[in-house]
Amino acid sequence: MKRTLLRAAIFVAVLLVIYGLGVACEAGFTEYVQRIVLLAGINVILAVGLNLINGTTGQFSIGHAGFMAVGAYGAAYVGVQLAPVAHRALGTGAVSNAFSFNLALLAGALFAGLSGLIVGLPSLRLRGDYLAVVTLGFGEIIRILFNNATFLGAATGYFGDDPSGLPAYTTFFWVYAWVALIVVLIHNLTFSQTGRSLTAIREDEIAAEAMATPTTRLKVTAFAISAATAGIAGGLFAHMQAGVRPEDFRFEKSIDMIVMIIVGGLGSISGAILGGIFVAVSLELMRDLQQYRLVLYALLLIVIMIVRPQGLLGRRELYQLFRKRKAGSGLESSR
Amino acid sequence: MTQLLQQIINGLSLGSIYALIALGYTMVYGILKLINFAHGEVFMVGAYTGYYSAGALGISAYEAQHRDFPVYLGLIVLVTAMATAALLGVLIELLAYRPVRNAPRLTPLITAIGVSLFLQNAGMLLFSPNPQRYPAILSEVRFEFFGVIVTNIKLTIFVVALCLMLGLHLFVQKTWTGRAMRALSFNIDAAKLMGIDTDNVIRSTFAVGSALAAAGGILFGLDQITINPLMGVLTGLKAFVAAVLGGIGSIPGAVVGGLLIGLAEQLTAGYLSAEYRDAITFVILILILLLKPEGLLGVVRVEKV
Amino acid sequence: MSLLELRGVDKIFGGLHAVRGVSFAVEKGSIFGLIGPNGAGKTTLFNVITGVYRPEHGEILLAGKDLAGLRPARIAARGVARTFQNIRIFRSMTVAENVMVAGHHLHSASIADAMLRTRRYEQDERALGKRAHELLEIFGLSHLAQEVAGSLPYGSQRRLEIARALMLSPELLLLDEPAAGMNSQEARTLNEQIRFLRDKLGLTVILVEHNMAVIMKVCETIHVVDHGETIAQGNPAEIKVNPAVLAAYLGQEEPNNQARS
Amino acid sequence: MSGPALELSSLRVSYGGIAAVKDVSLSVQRGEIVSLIGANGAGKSSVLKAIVQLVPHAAGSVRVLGKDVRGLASHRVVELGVALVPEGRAIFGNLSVRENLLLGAFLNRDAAAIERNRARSVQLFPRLGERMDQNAGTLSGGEQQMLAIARALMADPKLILLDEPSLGLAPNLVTQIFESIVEIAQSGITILLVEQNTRLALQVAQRAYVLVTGEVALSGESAELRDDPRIREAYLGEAIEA
Amino acid sequence: MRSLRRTFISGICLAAFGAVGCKKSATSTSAGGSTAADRATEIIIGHYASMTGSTAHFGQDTDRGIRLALVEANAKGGVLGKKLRLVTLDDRGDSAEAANAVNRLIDVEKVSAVLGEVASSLSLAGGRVAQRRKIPMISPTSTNPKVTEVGDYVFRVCFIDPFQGKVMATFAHDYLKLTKIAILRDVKNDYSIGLADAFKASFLQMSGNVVAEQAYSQNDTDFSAQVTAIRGTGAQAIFVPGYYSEVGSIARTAARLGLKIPLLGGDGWDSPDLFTIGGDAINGSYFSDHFAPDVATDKAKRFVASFTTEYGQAPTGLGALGYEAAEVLVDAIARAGKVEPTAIRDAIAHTKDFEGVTGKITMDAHRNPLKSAVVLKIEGGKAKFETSIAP
Repeated sequence: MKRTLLRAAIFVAVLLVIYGLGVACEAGFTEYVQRIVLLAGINVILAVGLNLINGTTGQFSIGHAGFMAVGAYGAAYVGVQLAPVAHRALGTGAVSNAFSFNLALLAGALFAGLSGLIVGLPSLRLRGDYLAVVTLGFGEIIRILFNNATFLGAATGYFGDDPSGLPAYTTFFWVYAWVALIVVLIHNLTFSQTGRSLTAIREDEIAAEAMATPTTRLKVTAFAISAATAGIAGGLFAHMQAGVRPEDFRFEKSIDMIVMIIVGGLGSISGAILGGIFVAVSLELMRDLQQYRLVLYALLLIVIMIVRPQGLLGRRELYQLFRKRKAGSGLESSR
Repeated sequence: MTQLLQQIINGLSLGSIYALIALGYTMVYGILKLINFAHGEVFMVGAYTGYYSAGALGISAYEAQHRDFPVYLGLIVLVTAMATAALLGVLIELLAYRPVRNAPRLTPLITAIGVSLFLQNAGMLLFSPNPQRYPAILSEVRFEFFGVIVTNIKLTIFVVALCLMLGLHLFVQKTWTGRAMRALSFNIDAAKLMGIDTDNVIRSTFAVGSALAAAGGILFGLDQITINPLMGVLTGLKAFVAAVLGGIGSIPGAVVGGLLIGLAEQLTAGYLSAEYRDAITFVILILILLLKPEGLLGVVRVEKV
Repeated sequence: MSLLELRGVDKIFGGLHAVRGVSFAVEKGSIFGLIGPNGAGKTTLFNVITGVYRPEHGEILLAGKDLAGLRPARIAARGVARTFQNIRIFRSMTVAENVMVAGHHLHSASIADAMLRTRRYEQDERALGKRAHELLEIFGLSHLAQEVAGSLPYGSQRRLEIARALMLSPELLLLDEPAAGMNSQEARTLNEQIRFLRDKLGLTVILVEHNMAVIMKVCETIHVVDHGETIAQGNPAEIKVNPAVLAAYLGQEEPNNQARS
Repeated sequence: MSGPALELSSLRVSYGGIAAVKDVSLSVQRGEIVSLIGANGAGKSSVLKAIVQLVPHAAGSVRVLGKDVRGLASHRVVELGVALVPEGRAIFGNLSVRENLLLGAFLNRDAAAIERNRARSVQLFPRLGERMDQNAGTLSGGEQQMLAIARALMADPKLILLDEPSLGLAPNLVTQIFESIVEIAQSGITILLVEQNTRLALQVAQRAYVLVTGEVALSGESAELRDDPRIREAYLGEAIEA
Repeated sequence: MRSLRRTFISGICLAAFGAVGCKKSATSTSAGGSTAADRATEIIIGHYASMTGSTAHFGQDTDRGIRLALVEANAKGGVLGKKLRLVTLDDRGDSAEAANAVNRLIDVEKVSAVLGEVASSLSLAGGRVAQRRKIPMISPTSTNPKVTEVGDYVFRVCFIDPFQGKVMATFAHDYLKLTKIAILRDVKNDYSIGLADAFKASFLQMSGNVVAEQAYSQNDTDFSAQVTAIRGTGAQAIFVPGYYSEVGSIARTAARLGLKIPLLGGDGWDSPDLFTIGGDAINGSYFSDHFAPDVATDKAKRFVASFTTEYGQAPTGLGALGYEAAEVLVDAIARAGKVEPTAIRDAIAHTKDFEGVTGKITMDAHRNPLKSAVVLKIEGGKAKFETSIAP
């Protein structure tokens, strides 16, 4: 009982801190900076989720933008359908909005998770680069489907029925509440028996099988969780943008996600967090380079892979960086 | 019926271009187990080299006077483009892939994506993002058989693609370098034991694959009328799918795969909807990887435990 | 009933008949040696038993039940644990984590439990950690529990692999050349440990080994294969003098050579 | 050109920090057949791989035909006149027998030499002659071994390193192959033979080294070693004596 | 230790890279934040556009037109005694980046008004920001009716889809007397989809027949499947409401496959590239546009001339509309009398009979321009006035 109370207290405290930071952010920063802060949060969710399969499990997805799209469209559509119901039941206040928004996000995550399951079940038999290409293919197919779905606005995108678009529910508070929740959940998962098994699959799938690890089930589960996480990010994104359009989920978006996790270090949650922030900020810093921006961005990607393929943190977490390292630790040399 | 035949002819000509590009993917993958994502961009650079070298050889004057561009100049354009692309391919290998050759397998994959992005955007800077009309290196002549139209350009595509593929076949079967390539793709250490300079052979592989892609680029320009700096993205992916479909590492496989993808795409666009012409390629990719991952003409390899 | 029985197992790779009609039975609680020259098909047999390869013909019965068609993870869950010829530990994980990976049956908490760190999860995790440390203790690795496994010396990696296999609480343990790369002192210790597994933990052990000192000392029954086929089976004393075995190992006399005494 | 064909001193080879070869010194004189024997995992193959630099050595030196090979690319070592017939044959299964032989002559493209060496191969292994245009992957194990040896001869090497030529072969084939090894040596080619079939190895070699866990435990004339009980010990352990 | 050091070094590399990014931006002529002193002497106009990515040519075209208009205005002494400065930010065709860019224009560059985007969906994303921040925005070329519905700060200077669709339907039905038409639309392009839908609705209403509907995607290069499919339907014309970049190829493909019927299109066709790519094949086709070059006003002729001098090639329709949007804005600022967003907004809303390069512009209550359309016929590599249609 004491434990539960303590946890509840921490939970409330964290929410209060996030709320406070949100207020401070709105007071202290321009809308422009606030947007970058929100995007960084969404990126962090994407990166932490993608890292679960690309980093921890060693299964490579380069089509994750597709799952983000499913989540974004799902949350947008459900949100629009749900809002009048919520209004009738709970009035038009913040409670009603929060209710329908978060329910919509969960719905988006559910759709994305399901599509992750559908993609993952057959394709996770494949390894390495073949799996990567298949995920790329699925990502493109998903985008093409949305591009042709007239009830979701086809190429123009889906904006709900109001000309000003979807309600801008995505605030600092909600983004970072979700960031905190997802980081904690994924962290807990990574450092658990399941996480150990996923790492074992990455290290040596045959040995993992021999240790009775249900590799296929775990891989598919990780894939679905990762897709669902991308779905949450998509839902937040949709409600920040006030709309979704298929072109926002091109292959480039998947590449951005890859950059996020390799900058920080494949397999490291804190690395993914740093990477998510890095991509949001660096793309912004380079914005007025105009035509030269993406050339530099691509060069950056190549240079990182050559100079430091394990990323900034490698597989370590930030807090492990300052811990005394064991003699001859093989962390760095292992691949 | 006429329509079906027409679609098939169009599909086969598109497919021969895919096949030429797919050869590069399959050769590199066969030896390095690397999906050379930048190959599509090499194809693009090849097409642009053709564009600019034809311009340098004064093609606009011929066009203005409605005169045919001389065949020998056309061949010079082809050779220039192939040589430039070969050089580019070798450079990419040297600067971007060699440093990560011994890294885990996905590192070069990401590097390759980086190179691909780099070349796309550099292409936009250098060549402008506007689509360019491809110069009439070959003046168009049309033949009609019972309503089915075949142009000399389509015929040229078949002939050039066929010649290059035969040339490649002979090269791989009959020359020392070709044999060395096949040896490398089977067992790289054993190849070293034969005294083969493996770095050199890998370089040659990139050069040959890139040159074929450049030829594909020129044929593509002739056939498709316009080129743009992003032309390599989807075309490259489709050619890669063609290589996988045929059985990656297999040269005849790449040809068969290329033709099939071209056909599938054209028939989907003609009879289902062009909206799904790109999707069908990926559907084929997914199906083949799930059902017969070694491809139509590929060989199964047992994993050693 | 024998714990494990192979009946007429065939395994073919392309044109290579790697295992041809091999049959044997391993009694519960015995230490069973499987030997033969390099390339004789011993490791292939291990892979067939553990489900990594699917045999073309034949039956594999564990306590009377057919294992045919089961995936390796299912076979492992039924109590068949193994080590690998070329060590396959999870190199970037710690020693303790390596062992804990194999403890699924001790861990009933769901993924949701893990994510929410429920009491049930923590109980399971503690039980798992405790068991892992007991096993590491047995193999003298407990002081290395937090080391990264890939940094361990060779001999310790071998022992870690056995400890990890035991985490499955198996009935049958397949050891693939556990003494490879060990010096004679280490090999002697290994002997004792294998006996300990059988005597104290009640395991049945199948041992593939080139180090005859180990094989002859610990095995009750030895099965000899060559070119994928059974050439002999018997106790160590019989195997030592079996002419077919000697021929397979030390090489056949050239017919025209009478030099050897 | 004088001195030993091959000279290793204090060779050490390690994989990821684990030493497979700890300290091996040996030499092979020109024209000799020398065997390197020892149980599985003793480090024999690693020694051969280090000689042609397929794996770099961590310490010690390797002199092949008088030249220090440290840091050379493998194909450069091969150019010095050494050929390795690797364990498991490593023939090119996607190429025909003829093409495999041609690849053996990669450094020696003189048409006359190729034809002469090919003829020698057929004379040594008549079965290869019958299978010249067959895909090498379809050969039986013994034929593949023959092909691997024949391929190594195509470059007119001065030194051949053979890694377990008897591996997985039926006894009559083993006999045949060892006969040809003797024949090759008689033509003046130096041979270092890694073999687990001790009896055969000692029969054909003048001298032998016995490797135990990465170190030379025993060495000497084959005739002496043949009756040395310690050889058996290295293989069958104390068991034989007990 | 070694790896710690490497971590550190890589960190520095990344930081240095970021710094290069910053430094470049500080020295860049077009952007980098403006000081209060700047604002005393300058009026800053923002433009967000796809300068990279698959629609980069549209963004770059438009940007040239805008830039030219501001250069010319500055040459005449600027507005209200201040010089105009353009800040262009790239959005790589991504809606999140478009919204970022507009926010940055407002917060960092302190612009007084915003121009952009080409794609309607991106104008929607950016327009919502401009609306919320109460900064006037004029989209040069977004034709989807929804764009200006975002709010009272969002304007446009181009046709809306229903208008132009109806113009071409009327032209096809009443002027060319066609009854069977095939439609070939770009499904990746909301402009093309919107125009095709509008055309189809109007044409069906006039009891015409749409005998085939085919699709392609922007940056496609192969159209033979679609043309082959249309070939068998007996269509008398193909309505291709796409951009010049693909239309030229489509015309050539049709000619190559022996399909000799005219193509019909909208203002997206307007580019010299149409003639270079389409060649002879495009002769005899018709498209609707804002003005006819052969009967153009002096102002339009001057624009074409100075654009050609400046950039070495004739303007596209996108360039012309970019120029027009910038001019409407400059005119509004002058009429507002002060550089204050709300005042500028009001002035734009009251634009009446403004003599633009593409014709007279009057903003209606829905912030869409009332413009007349002309239909041009392509002959001998030139577009010539055919008729004007009042729908």
